[in-house]
Amino acid sequence: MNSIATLLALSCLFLLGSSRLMLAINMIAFQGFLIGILPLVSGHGFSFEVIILAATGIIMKSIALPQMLKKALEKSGTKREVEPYISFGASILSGIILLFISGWIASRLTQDETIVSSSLIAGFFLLFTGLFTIITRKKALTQALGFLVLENGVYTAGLSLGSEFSFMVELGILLDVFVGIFLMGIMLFHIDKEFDHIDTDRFDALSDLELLNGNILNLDQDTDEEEGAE
Amino acid sequence: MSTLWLIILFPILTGITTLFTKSHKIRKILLLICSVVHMALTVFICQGSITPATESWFTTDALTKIFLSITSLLYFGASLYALTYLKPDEDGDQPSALLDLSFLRNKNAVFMGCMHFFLAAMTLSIVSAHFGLQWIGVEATTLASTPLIYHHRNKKSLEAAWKYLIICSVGIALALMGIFFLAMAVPAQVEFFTPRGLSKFAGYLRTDWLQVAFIFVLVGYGTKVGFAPMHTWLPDAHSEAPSPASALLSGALLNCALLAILRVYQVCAEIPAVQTLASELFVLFGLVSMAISGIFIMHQADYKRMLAYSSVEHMGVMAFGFGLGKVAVAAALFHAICHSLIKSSLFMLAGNILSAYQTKKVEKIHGLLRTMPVTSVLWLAGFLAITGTPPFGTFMTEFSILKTAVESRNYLFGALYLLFLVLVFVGMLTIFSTMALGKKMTVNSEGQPIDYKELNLRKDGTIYEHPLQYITPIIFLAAALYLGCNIPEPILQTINEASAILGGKAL
Amino acid sequence: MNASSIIFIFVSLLAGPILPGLINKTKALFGGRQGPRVLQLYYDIFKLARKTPTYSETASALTRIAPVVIALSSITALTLVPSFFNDSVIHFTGDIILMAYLLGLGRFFMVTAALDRGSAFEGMGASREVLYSALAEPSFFAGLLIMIYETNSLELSEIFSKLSLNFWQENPAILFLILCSWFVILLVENARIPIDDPNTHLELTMIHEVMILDYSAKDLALIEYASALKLWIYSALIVGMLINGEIITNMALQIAIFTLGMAIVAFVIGTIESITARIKLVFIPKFIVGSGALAIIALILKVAGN
Amino acid sequence: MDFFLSAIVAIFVGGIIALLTGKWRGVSNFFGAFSCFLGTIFALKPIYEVLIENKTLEAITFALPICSASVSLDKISAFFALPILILGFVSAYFAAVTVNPRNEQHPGAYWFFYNLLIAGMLSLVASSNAVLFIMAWEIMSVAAYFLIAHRDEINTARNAAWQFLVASHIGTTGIFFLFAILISAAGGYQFESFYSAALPEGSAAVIFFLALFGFGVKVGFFPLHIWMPDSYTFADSHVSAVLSGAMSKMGFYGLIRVLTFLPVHAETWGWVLLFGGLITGVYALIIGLVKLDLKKVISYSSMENAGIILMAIGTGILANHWNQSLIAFAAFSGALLHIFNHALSKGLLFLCAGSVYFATGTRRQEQMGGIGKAMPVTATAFGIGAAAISGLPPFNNFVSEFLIFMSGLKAASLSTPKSLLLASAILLGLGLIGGLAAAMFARSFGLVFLGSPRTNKRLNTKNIKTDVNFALIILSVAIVAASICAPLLISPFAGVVSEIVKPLGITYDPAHLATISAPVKTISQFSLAIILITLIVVFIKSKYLDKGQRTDAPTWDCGFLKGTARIQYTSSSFSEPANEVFTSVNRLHIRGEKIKDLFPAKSSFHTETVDSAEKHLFIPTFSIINKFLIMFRGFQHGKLHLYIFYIAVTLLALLIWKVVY
Repeated sequence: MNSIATLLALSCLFLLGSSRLMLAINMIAFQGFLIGILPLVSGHGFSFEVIILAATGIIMKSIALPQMLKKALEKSGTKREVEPYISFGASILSGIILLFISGWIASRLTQDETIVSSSLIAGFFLLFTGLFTIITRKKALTQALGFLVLENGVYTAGLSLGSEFSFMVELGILLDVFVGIFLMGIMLFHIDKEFDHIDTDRFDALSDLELLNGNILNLDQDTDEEEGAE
Repeated sequence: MSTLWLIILFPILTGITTLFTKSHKIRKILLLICSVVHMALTVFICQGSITPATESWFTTDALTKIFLSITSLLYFGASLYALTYLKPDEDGDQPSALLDLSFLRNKNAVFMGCMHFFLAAMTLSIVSAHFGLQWIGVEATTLASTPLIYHHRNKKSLEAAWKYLIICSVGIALALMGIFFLAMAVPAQVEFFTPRGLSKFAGYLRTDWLQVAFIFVLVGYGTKVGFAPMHTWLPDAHSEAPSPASALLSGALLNCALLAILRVYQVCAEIPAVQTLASELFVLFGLVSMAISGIFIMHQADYKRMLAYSSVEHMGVMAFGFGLGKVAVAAALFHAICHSLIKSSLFMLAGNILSAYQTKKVEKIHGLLRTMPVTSVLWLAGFLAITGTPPFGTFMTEFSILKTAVESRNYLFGALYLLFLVLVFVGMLTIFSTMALGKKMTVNSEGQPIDYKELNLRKDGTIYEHPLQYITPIIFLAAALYLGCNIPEPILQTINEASAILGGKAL
Repeated sequence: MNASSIIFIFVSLLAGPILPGLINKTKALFGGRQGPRVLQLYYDIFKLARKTPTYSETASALTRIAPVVIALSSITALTLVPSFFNDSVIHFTGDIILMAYLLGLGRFFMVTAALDRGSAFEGMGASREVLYSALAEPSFFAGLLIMIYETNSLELSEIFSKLSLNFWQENPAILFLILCSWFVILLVENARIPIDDPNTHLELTMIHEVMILDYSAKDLALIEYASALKLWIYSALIVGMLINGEIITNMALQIAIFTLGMAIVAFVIGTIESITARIKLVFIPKFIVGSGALAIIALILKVAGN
Repeated sequence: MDFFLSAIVAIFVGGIIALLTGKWRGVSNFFGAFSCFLGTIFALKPIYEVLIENKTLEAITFALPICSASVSLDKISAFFALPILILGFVSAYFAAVTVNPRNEQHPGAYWFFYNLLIAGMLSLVASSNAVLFIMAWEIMSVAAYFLIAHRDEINTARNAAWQFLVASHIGTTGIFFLFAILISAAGGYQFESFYSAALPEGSAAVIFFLALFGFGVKVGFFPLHIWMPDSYTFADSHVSAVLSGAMSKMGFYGLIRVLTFLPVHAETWGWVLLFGGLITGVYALIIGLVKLDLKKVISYSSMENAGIILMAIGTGILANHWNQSLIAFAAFSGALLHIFNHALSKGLLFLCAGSVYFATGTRRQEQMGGIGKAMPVTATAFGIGAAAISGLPPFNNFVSEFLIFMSGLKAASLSTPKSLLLASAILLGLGLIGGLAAAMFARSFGLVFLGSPRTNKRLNTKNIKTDVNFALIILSVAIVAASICAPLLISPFAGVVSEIVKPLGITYDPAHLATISAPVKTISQFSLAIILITLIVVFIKSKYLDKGQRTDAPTWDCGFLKGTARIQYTSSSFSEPANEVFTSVNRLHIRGEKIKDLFPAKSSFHTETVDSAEKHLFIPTFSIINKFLIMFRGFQHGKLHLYIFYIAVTLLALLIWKVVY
């Protein structure tokens, strides 16, 4: 349990530190695997449903999605994340800070619990890492990855809180996430096709920086000049 | 398996069929059939003749009835409108490398198919009582509506769709976190993970977890509702999506997400400590949203974005109402109805203008009264309605929300509320009057003289408007007007029940 | 409505045109000249009244109506003036307001009639006249306020009868100030030096005279008569303000004193006209406002007094 | 009450019929105007019953979404309905014979909004329920907006309409708020419940000042008036007549109505109203005196009269506070009478301006002159209106101003310093206002109708619409009647006054009515006498005395022969001395080039004055607000990363703010 949490945290730090996208995808796949086996080791027993869930989770998160993302990566022909808003070294540092923050929050939340579950910390950390990645990285692909990490975080936290829903719902959630990432993948292709780059920092055609021409509050007017009409 | 599944599954089936039909005509027919059937089922539900077998998954309480009927009605209107809006196009887009499926070639097929899925998803999120199920529904709406936004398949729509997808997914992931926390807050003996199921054990719920849960859910689903500052996807998506889609997005989708928050609030309302927190947050987000929307509606250069921001504002108004509690809750629910009717018709009218003038820039359009008589008159009427001018329903709701604010001695909040309303009014007045009034327009967006032939101009110098283009707005606006003068008894009862569920007073 | 008031009306209507004569005599005296006869204005009026009027070609019906209204306004205003220290013919609460506005009516017609001929000059006079009288109005009321404040009565005649001499003796400063301001008003309203020169010959500097440039014969007669009456009314007010009728019961005596008072007023006006030159047009508003300021100072003194 | 409601319905329905029959202009005009006439007839009966026969009509109640509203007609409502009906009908006639809609658009919409405006105002005065009141108020404003925007192809007209609606909406927020306070205090929406409302501490003052703000916008309380001149100027004349004659009166109605809800009136309110009104009146005249646009002049004059009325109301409040019932009575009846009279004369003036416009196609006084000869009826009507509105006997406004003067005089006789302050404010203020108003209208009347035409091309006798004269004659006759029958008017208005002060627990001594109507009788006798004598003498004079060898000659031009019309005094030169005096308030903007060297080239000279409240108060403030708003626009910059960042920050902030601490 704790070991998995640690591994998750480490993978996140890796993710933050590495500029190579392929490595990042592999990390995600690894995370997917870890999270897949998390319910098995979390001591809820080995019911049939749990196994099914774990299997689907592993298949989706550590095989199908990474494969698709790799395809997209190859097609776009980009290898590495070029200058993110926060450099990789700084990212690792802030990753550690985030780790502390998540630890703090988790402890505060569970202060009246008997134990501070390490996987809750991991969950928070994944969540924050995901957000951090989306915020600081420029490639659309990385943002998809970030979202995946975030999802993993949520999932981990959910598991650690031991709040499992019925089989159907869990499956549905997994499916939704899958379709979501899948859509992102498809759109990555489209983005690549339309813009022949996947840098979302150049996505700023839609903004409200332009104003409506003419003085909105037009009080001043030379009314003596212009004739009104009857 | 209750009959309720039907109302969710039917659209999915029709949707799949749509995807694989080649002829545009049949797709149109399917769209109509789907919406009519959905309406019929909705009517049954509202009558109470369809009820969930167990309360573990689904519910058909007053809240569901309100929001379901809004959605169904809007969907019907939107599909009517879509019939004329979508011109049959031969060339689909190029096959994408990954999924080379034939239907993807055809924009319209994808669009209409996704409309069905969108409806299904919204319906799921409305009728589901189980929090997890509802989350699935809300997430599904995002997935189903992204292709709608991307319909035009150009750079801008792609950008809008991408932003929409990322932002909303992130938000909803947070909401899922919130729901996990909610699950953490409930004691073991709870049988149904539904609002009513939890309310039964109000005494045993754990305050601190509930608070965290509510914050996460509010921020998460709030992203989808369009509370500032998480609203940023909203103007992009609404302005880039084709008008029937934008009508549904702002008229129905936002309500679904709002309902998702309300469901959690329904639980929180049971516990005073959490209830105060929730109210504070509602008021906070409400006022911030109104302020932001006011700022951006003023000087807004793009009339579809202006409408989008106005949706943000009205969501803010509702949140403010829920936060104030008492009568304001009922008022806010009533406001949701009126807003959906008006806003969707405004989007449709904006669609008419857009398709006639081929520009979304306000300053490029004037003298509509002289070129598009029907549309422009409705456009002005819609302006009056959306800014809460009597005798439209919005006036009643906004006024009673103000009244509640003053009653509970929140003079400052009341003043701010009015201030922001004025801000919005001034901005909108400027835009609407610029467009509707003035001399007849002679040059188009590029500055060349308009070739009125391609706008199939009539002899009297007016642009031809297809009845289907304005029949829905007429009906919706008339409805909003009527609701302002008199609320029919059943609707009033439903609203009052719903507000009772949320711990509010009767209107 | 008692005997004395009836007599007063007749006397005023008859004796109105004497005052300008007296003023001119005084000025001639100062100038060491023979000067015109005291009754000169009567001769003029009779002479004019016999002639047929000549109208400007641009003139409209207003030109013909205006003189009648102007004369009428003065005459009706006259009925509200306290007859020698007794009640006026018609007196009621706030009659002074009606009097002021009746004169205002006359002015309105005078001005519009001046604009009626489309002349290059008459508008000039009109524009000055309206402004100066508008500025004079407040100071007139300010003076009035003090007396009302003192006497607690709202009828002109009553006010004057209640104003006991010893009130003036007690606070001479107030007396002086009010006297000054009202006298300035008299000068302004009746177009005397230093505000306006009744017998200047340069249209550009005229105020009153320029407005009646195009009047002739009967109309001119009416206007001259009306303005004479106006002068009479204002002088009568000042006299009535100063001298208290209560102490003099004998009517003959009253008439005598009143006549004397009027003569003195005329003499003072004449003196002022002879010893001062007319001030620059630009300064006239300041002059008038200054007189108003005097009245307001008096008001403040009065309030501070009690 | 049924009659009154049916009047409203008739007018509204007439508007709709006019809208539907808009294709056929004659039909539409007929229905529009006739329904107004019908409505007037219907509504007069209940008004007569309430005002004269002192009946109380039973209220009619119907349901609204959030409450059940009721309409009723008490004396105040009935009184304020009078100007609406009179002007509504007369202007409708005027419109019917003149409305010349844009060729692209049928007159239907025009009539619809006109009738909506009238119906809205009628339901406003009739509504005895807060929600209904606000609804009627908003409907009125919106209808007025569309009427002003009728000439939307003209930029200035559009701007004027924009200004109007923005101003009125900003004002309405005040009304929203004050009614919200009243409702929450009273726990009911009906006006009756407000009388017994237990107001929280200090909220009475809040309510009053909100009312002053909200309704002050409508009446043109300085400096909330800036929308007013433009709107009145660029609306069609009969619309301006209704706006200024009836709609601005609704502001007073609201103010008085709200005053009745407040149990005690603080002394400060009285002072605020008094001096606010004084400033309003004087300011309006100073600006109006130099305006070159005929309708602008008239618009500013309605601001001035608003000032007078506010002064009167303030006096009433102060006097009530001092328990000087007679003064209060005089002041209030003066205010009401002035509201009525001003409606008549202002309507007349605007209609005259309209008919002048048809003839000349301009509103600029500089280009008019000598119109009176071509349009004698209009000239006479304008003359009467001008004399009346500047408060000169023998016309009606003098009577009302006299009553206000009288309250001032009476206050002076109280001989306390405060009362003296009040008295001097009224006497000096009204004196100045009266004088300046006379100057302003003498100028307009003289320069527009008298003299000889300044430009030969402007006046086009073909365009003179003689059939509008009927409307002008009606109003002129009404003015003369109102001035001669003033005593008859006072007694019903006195009833209204007592209704106003009833909630204060004050009942006026019936003797007061006699006290104030005695001088009014004398004055009306004076008026009658003056009018009759003038007519007789003029008749005799022109018939017999002016006979004989007449040798008419050109105007005396100082020996300068062949003086053209161009040498006439112009409106700007007429107002020059006044401008000199008040130059600190209205600075003259002079454009044009100096004449140089011996043979100067063609040079132009143009002077204009802007409303300094607009120039120095509103434009700066609004541009500051603009800048402030624009500051925030960077928020929506289009960068996805930062959008997500907002979400993250919000989440963290809330977590840390609410939960962790």
